[in-house]
Amino acid sequence: MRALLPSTLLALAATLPAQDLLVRAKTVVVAPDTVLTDGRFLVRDGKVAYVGSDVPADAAAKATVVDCGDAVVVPGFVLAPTTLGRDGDLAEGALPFTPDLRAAEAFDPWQDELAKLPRAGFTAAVLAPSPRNLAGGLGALVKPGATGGRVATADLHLALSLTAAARNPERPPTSLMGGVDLLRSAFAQAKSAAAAGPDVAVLRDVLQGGRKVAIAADTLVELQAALDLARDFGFEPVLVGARDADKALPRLVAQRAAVVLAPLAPEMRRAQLELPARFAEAGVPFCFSGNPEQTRLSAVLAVRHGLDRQTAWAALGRATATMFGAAGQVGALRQGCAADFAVWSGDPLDLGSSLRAVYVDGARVHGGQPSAAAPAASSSSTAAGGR
Amino acid sequence: MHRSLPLAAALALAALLPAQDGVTAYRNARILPGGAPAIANGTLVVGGGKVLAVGGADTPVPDGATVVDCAGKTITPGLIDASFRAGNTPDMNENGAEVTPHLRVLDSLDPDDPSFVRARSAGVTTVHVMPGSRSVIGGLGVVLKTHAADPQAMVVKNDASLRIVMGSEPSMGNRAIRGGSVDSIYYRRPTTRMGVVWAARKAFFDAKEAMEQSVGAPGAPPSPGMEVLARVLRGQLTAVTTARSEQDLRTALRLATEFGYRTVIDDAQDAHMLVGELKAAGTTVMLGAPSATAVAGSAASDGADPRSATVRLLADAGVPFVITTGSNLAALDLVREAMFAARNGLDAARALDAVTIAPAKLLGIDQRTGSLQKGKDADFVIWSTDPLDPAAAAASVHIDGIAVQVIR
Amino acid sequence: MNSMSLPASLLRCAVAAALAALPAVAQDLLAVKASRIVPVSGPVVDDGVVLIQNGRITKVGKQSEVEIPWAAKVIDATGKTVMPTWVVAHSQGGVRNFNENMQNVPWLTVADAIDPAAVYFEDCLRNGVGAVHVMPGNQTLLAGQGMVVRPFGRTVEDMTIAANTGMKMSLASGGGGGRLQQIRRLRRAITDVREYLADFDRRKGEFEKEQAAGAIPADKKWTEEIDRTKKGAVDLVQKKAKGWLYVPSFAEMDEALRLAQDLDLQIVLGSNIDEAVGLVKKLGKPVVLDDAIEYFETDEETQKEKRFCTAKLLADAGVPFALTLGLGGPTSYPWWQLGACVRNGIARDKAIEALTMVPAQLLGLGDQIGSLGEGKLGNLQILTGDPLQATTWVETVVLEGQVVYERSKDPRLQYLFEAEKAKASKAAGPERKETEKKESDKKDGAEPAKAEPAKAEGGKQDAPKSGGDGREVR
Amino acid sequence: MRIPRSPSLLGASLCALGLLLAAPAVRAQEPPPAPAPTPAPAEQRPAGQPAGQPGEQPAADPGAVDAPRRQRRPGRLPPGFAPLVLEAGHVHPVTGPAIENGVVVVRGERIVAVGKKGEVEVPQGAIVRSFPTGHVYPGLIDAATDAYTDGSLRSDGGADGGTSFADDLRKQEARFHDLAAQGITTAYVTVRSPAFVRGQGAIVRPKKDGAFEPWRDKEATALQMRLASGTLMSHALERQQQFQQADGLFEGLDEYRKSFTDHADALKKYDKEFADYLAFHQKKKDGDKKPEGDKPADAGKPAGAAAPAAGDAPAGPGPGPGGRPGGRRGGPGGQGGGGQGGGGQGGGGNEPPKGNEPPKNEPPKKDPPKQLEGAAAAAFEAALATLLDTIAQDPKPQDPPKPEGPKPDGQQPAPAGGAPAGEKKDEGPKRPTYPKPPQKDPQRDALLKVLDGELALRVEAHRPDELRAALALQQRRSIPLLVLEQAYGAGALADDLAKAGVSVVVTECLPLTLAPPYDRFDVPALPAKLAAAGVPFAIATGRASWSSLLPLQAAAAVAGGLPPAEALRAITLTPAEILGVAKDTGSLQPGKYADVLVTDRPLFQTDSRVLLVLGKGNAEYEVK
Repeated sequence: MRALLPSTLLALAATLPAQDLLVRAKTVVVAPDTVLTDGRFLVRDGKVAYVGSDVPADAAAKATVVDCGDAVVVPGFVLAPTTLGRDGDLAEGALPFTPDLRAAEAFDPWQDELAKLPRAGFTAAVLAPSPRNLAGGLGALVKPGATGGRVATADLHLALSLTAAARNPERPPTSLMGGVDLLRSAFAQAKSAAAAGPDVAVLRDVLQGGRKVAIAADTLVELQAALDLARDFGFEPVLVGARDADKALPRLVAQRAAVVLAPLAPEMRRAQLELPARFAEAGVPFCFSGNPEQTRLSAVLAVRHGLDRQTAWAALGRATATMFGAAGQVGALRQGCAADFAVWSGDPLDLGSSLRAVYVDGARVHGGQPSAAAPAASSSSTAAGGR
Repeated sequence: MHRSLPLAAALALAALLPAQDGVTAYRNARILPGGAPAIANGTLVVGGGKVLAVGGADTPVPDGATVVDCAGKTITPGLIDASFRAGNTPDMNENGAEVTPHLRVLDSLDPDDPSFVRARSAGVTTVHVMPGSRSVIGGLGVVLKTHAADPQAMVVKNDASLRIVMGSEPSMGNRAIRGGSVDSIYYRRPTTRMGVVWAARKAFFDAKEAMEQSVGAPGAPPSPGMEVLARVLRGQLTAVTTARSEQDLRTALRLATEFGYRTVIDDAQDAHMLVGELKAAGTTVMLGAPSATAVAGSAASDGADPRSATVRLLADAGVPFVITTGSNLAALDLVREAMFAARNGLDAARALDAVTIAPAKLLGIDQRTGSLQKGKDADFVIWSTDPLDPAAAAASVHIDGIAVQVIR
Repeated sequence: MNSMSLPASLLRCAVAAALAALPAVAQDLLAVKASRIVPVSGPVVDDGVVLIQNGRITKVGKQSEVEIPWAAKVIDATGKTVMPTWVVAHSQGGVRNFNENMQNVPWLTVADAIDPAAVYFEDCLRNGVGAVHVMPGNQTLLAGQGMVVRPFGRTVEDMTIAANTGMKMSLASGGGGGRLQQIRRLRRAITDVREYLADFDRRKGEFEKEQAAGAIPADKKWTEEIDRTKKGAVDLVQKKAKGWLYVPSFAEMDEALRLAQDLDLQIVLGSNIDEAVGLVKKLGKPVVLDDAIEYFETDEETQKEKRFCTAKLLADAGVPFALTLGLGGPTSYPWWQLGACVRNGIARDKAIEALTMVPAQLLGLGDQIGSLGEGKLGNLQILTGDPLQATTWVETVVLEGQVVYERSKDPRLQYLFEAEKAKASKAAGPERKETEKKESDKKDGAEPAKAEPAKAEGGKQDAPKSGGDGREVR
Repeated sequence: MRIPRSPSLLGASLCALGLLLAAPAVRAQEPPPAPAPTPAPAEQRPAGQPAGQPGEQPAADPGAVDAPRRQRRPGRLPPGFAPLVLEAGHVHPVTGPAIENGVVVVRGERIVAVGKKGEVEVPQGAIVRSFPTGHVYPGLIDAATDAYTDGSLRSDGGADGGTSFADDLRKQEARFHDLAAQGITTAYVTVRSPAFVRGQGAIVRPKKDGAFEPWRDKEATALQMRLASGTLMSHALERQQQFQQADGLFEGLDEYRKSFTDHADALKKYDKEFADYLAFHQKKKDGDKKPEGDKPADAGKPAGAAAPAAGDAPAGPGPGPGGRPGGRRGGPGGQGGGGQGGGGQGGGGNEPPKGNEPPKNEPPKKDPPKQLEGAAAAAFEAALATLLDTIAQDPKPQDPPKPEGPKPDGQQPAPAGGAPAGEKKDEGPKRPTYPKPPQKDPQRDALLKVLDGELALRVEAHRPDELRAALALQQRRSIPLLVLEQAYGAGALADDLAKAGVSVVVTECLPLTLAPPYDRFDVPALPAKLAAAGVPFAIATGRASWSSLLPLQAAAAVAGGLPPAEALRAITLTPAEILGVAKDTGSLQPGKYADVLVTDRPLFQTDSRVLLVLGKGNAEYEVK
């Protein structure tokens, strides 16, 4: 077992007076819809202080310069709800309905799946209870770091599940109708003033719109049950998985639902591979999910089947953050956001681009000096593979 | 950046206007309106998803109506299957407990299930689906059309019935753990046929007690299950009891008389042995698909000789009955079951009524569908020849006036 | 489970022996008059008559034109239809377990497995089937010989119409392993036989040469025989016997075509062959269809359901085909199979031919059975109405001039027609007492007699007694 | 399994009686073209013709239109087939640098000229297709795919060297089997079944709408073997056993080949001796003719007629009594229905059966039972009597003997025949015995072809120790052509591979961590290491469902450090060399087949779309 550093040491490191960073690159993607060429931004105390032209000249002079040459700087990707490989810890076995459990309490700052995030360009992840429970509990936003991970925001959203995984033959409910009935009666109870208790408080918070709800649902009948629940109790659901979402598109649009798409694979039906493009047209907010590599490959496959690059970038970070109420912190390099960014040799949506460096809260967690002589591959982008 | 579409426009997109509101007239077809004599050279006028007029060749056709010539064809009302098994998903059975009267099978129903498509192609426009037969009291059934633009609009009547299952099926696979606590999750109670009847009787007894109690002092809020059972006891909801063998049939009738609730017998395979009792009790009998399995009277199917004649015996004795596809997944062809009934002696008109107007009356939806009458839904099927002819194919099937896709 | 308490075959032997003792009528002469005769090989004859002498049809014609000999026994089927009995081209009916677990057993024959008392044959008569080609199962590589039997007779010899109709082979992977393994096993088996044959001929040739040269005395004859266990396979390879190859799906059709180049093959097609109709057409021979001729298929991409009818596919491609009947369920009713064909767009008479003349020709019995033609066997069935209607019942079945089945005497269908009989007896009046006497042993409830389950206590009544005088032993 | 969901209701018990129809779920759209001819190679390749050595430049001068190997019959071009000219912003011939707005001239099946727009003369009357911003590449080549196969082949653990995948290739329904639409013009079909020696792969040319045609004279091109055990680490003993199993395959191959040549010689010797033997007796017979009568000394009664035992085949009667009295049913294997069992010498004197005797095998015209003149009862009694005594007489129905090897001993049958009488007296040449032909084993034939270099040996080996075992096998058995598949751990021993002249087929080259136990291998970085060491390698999909990702896999290799030109070569020319078809395809060179792929953007970009695919000059795919 790794020697567990006391968390106090962690806090200590953060308070040292950090040097300002000035990051310069040929292309800076501040947000999917604003791209600066030969852009730059200033990082102070782990946050983005100034972007582009409004970087003050004196601060720029004092700051240490991170020159990425002709690389592409993109905001760090945000991984959609995941158990980060710790399914056992995040699925309460005996009780099906535990809305008040907190995933943050099962977070291990040193687990290696967290350390692997930066290798694929991810700088944050939504840690969520496993979909093996009808009501798993509350998710959290976690971030990797040079000296172990940390919980950025606890109690982010409530995770419910109507998928087949939630129907465990060993305990009620074993059928979908049983599960729907249990959820409805729990929400109905929360609505009536009489009930009390921590789980009722969580549900009441959702009913009042104070917390986002993510419902895992795959088949058409599960999607409909989730949408009915959201409609009857008045909240905008985030549907996780949604394999058959292409059959329920009109209702998704009507109820302004957001979708966390299951990982795409080349052998899927054409209708499922072209779904992201249809979501983009219909204005349904969506993001990709899976492990970091599957998420990036899903974006690549979606672009290969007609999705525009801008929406694909958003689906890798910006949309995820917005869906789970962390838009202000991660997913973009706007003023006030965390200084989480990655330096790629080319557009990350082309598999030919390699990852040079990843910064979390202004500190480099992966890769060598971005400005060092780039390996031969990226410079001689001859016509064959280059842009 | 979630581009919010104006809600109204989105809804319009979702509603997908169902019927082209034009009027259509189907002329010189042989019409079997259901529950009424056949019309040799009839006309059916349909508009706005409703039947506007049914009659002989002289019925007035509104001008501007598109006229369809159905010479040589037969038009019947859309067939109704009172005991339809939509898909075989495990979600139809809640194994968590053996008495779950409040669960709705609608929540587990996949509108895209291939059995709906297959039923449509066989001319079935409305079906009654019930929860599975693994629990003693499975839950609430639903009546729905086999197609609608939006899956939500398929439902014709929610909470249409309460499913009770007699016999040994609910007790199969259950085991009592020695010393285990009674309500542990690994212990499911009925392990014998007696246990099944006891569970049903106990549920009704508790419901009856709760009803009497709640009339007096304001006791604990009744559990949703009790409310459903109370509605059955008050006669507001019909129970459908699946009872196949003779002893199950007698138990079902006895339970109904004991607690005084109205019941319908589903899949009554041995009904020919209790024609008298059924007539006396006045219960309606839903017959499954005995015909498809047995070659008439061959000993190969365990001497099931009399079963093929059950339909005619019930008809002659005046017991109300309905023909369904029942628990037989492969027999999704309702009109074939009527054909076998006709083969075994039932006259053609009553065979056709047993799959159209009779189930409609049984399910209480005969004001909307079940026969071709003015004002009713335009659910009808155009057959290539007489539907009881084995060579008949459903040329086109119409639900609420829309011609639905039929598998070619 | 068979509800008969006494072993059926023992009982039947005793009764038949008694019958055989009756004096035989000198001339075996039968005339069947009916309002509608459908000979299948010719146009429909209204108010016609069929003359059968010594088991052979001598005349089919209008009652007005044909003079019925005085000595003939006459069956008056006015108001009814007369047709040839159905011919089932390939079936495993009447054989209990028809798949040998060894894969390469060419020396077996179904003759040793057919149970004359099987209920399957009883149902055949009830459905108007006159000839069944019984073959081993579809899961064995080289499964043995098949034979054509009539569904009536005490012993297999009595029932035989044509023994040894050929070797049953199958490409369905019964022996485990994938499709390629089964293909290689079949090729291996056939090459082994060819090598054996080549070696046998070589040795025989050398024996003759030695004899010519005087090394072997002239009077010594070559006595070695083809090995009995390989005889069936050798006949197959030498094209002396026909091979019946079961092709489970379109994927095995290529191999079937390759085999058909050097063997005299008759293909028995499984279902889902919609992709291989072109290959079947290239075969250029009639094909026997499985009993399930309609099947559904989901298009992976569009998730849409598609329905196929194998008979229609072959009819469109112009490939003559023979229908077969299943062992249970609706496909075991001829009127359902014919209705299914007509429903999918096949002409009525083409469908009827697919259950009569085409299978007869396939079995090489085109001149014996399959239609009511002069010189053919006197096999006919009398139906209460149109053969393609569900409400039509088989009234009587005549095989080789002998009435072998009458519905009125069928013990299993009594309850179905009791009401009719009661009505008829009501109308007939005088016999009422006699039927009432029979009624008395039933429970005397006020309402019409409940149909007691026709428990077959006291042993199954004899197989439907033949109307005419006893059949003499062949 | 197909569920016969037709209205036919299956009684569950009857269905279990073996009426289940096994049918693969995946079906083809329309009947595939004429199946490949029986595996016997249609035309023998002239012995001298060297198999396509990997890495060797096409020997024939590219300019010569008629490649030496195949004589082009005059007038082969369909009449009125005008030459085609492709103009594009970028042309990538692979064998040279990219040409800005280049031109490719195609006549019939072959490329005639490639060059810059102005410099190449365009034949008049040519059809010109121009793609100003397009990129023209040679047709892609997938060195390992399981396209056109279905589940039955992939799960077949019982396959062996003799199985040829070409026998079971069929047009599949799934859209990703349409390789032509992804720009793939040549593909090698192999299957990763659990068998140890999986069979012989097939080279195919994908055609329009998922159809394909085999590569004419190269149906089988490699023998597939599996050395991968799929476990993280394995015990040394286990690795030893695996190597011995692979090595054992090549054991005894020479004796096997020799046994055939020996048999051929023995056969010639036997024929000569037999001829002398006959000549000797013929001479003796002519000599004896004058003084004696023709009856030979031996007084033995002619064996044939009487001795039933001798005449009966050694194999003994089939089950059930041989000759059945009067029985209509032929005994097992008995010829002809209704009549006599066995070859005429049935038991006891049985009079010809009553009723007509149908000619053998030709279905009988059975006459109905003629009315016996005598009383029916008498006939019945007679039949019953004979039936009873036959049963009594017949001892016990024996089981059919286990079918012994096909070749009964070459000797004369049962000794009763006895050696020819004349021989004892005269010391003439003894009768030679026929040499027993050896048993043909398709797997060993394939292994011999591997040793002769006709077939490459393709080994699936993942871990470094498995790869070293493959190298050791090559050294020990001097296998000329060795190709390693899915060689995730090849980076560590790239130099040894280069020295041994082995080629590698890299699959799963995507930024996706492999499933354990291979998650520690970084596949996208492998091509760069192989290129650095000079090992010829091809990037392939490995499975049909990834056929649309072939260019992206090459792009992932670029991200792993491989120069883009090398990455393009890894999906065009190198696989052609590995498959031995580099003379005809793999690059845009005059003389090669016109296999061309045109895309709207650079190939390695994610959203590059296939605009046009030419296979041997005709359009196999065109964007709608």
